[in-house]
Amino acid sequence: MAIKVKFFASLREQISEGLEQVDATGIQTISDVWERATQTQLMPERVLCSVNLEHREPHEAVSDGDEVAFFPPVTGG
Amino acid sequence: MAIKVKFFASLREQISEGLEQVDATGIQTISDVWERATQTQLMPERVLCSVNLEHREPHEAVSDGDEVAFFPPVTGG
Amino acid sequence: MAVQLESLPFDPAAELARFESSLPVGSVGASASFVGTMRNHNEGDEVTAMMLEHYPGMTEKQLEEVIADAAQRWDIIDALIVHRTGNITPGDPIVLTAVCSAHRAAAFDACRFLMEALKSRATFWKKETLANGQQRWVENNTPG
Amino acid sequence: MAVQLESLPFDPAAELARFESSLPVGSVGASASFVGTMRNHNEGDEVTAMMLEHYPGMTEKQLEEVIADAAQRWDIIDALIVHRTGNITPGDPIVLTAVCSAHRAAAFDACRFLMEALKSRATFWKKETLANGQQRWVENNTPG
Repeated sequence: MAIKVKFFASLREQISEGLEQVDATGIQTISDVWERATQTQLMPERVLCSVNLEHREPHEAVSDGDEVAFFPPVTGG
Repeated sequence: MAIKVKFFASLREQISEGLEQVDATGIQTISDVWERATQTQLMPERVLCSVNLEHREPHEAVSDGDEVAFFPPVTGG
Repeated sequence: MAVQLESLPFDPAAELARFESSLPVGSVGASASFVGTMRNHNEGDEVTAMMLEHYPGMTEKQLEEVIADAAQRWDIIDALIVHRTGNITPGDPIVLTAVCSAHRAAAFDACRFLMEALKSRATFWKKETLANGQQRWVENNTPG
Repeated sequence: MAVQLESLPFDPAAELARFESSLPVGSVGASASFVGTMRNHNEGDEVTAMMLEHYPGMTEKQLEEVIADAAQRWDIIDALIVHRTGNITPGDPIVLTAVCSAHRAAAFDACRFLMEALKSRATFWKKETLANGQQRWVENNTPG
């Protein structure tokens, strides 16, 4: 009953205390995952997120076993 | 007192009797060069021409010592 | 259609030569390619090094989707994306995109599309080291 | 800024590698290149060979003008045009255009400009040999 959590780039450094996984109990959306993993911080607007390697919006649902990731705007290429 | 004349590609093959140089006497324009070099053929509309390696129009002037060239539309690249 | 992530420096000319040699002779009339290289300046500052982070698994998938999108929009014969990850120094190639097609418009258009799409969609993040030793995350991608 | 006419087959990857290695490290952020290759079909017919005629002296001058025009319109660091002449067989590279710049838009735009400009302006003429042995002059260039 867990959701895997990943942070990338500047977010990974800022949220140094972030959990690598959270208990899925009571979790409905990506925002819920953010709040539990970062322990109360409200998810900033500029943060992008994905569920199971697909881009998603913060209000979208997550399920037990999902991999949820949070990251800043991309700067590759 | 001569003008050098060159033909390229399909024109070179069609105008097999074309002169490599013409007497400049009485020659005023590129069209005049064409008529003298090809011996009476009227210059077809699709033929392009140059004077001293610069694109020119058939009515433009030529002078003694010029190099005049006639060729079909280009197809490189 | 191939995607390669490289954690060590790569040679774009060699990758291109390999890509082209794998294609059927006589059907390809046009090959367009682009190489993005690390500059020693960004936003007015001297940059001495860069770290390129990515999201293993997601990044490859996104690059494959970018190529699939290009193949849907244009009549192309083959396409390649090579992208660096890890520690990079000025002059190092960061990214190579290449497209082969029968005619040139498709190759030009699709090659440019690959670059614009991967810059906006693929999960890569750059952290620069400046000449004074300071490090900073690049916040915005350069416009196309 | 360089123009090369080649009467024998050339290796685009090697030419590109040489071009890029001559550039100052750190200032180039973008390199766009294009290779036009001889196909084995044209206008519905199988083509087995091609002869590329040019106007020695004028052609080189035109290609240099094309590069000068690109350098005027875009902020580019260097540019290269390599073009074959003489007898060509399917699969052989016909033309290579390459542009380096600090940012990618200039490289993409200028590289494509070089190709379109040389196709419409430079004095080259193609004569094809078809599979049945017939020869014909190519009458119209392919649209961009």
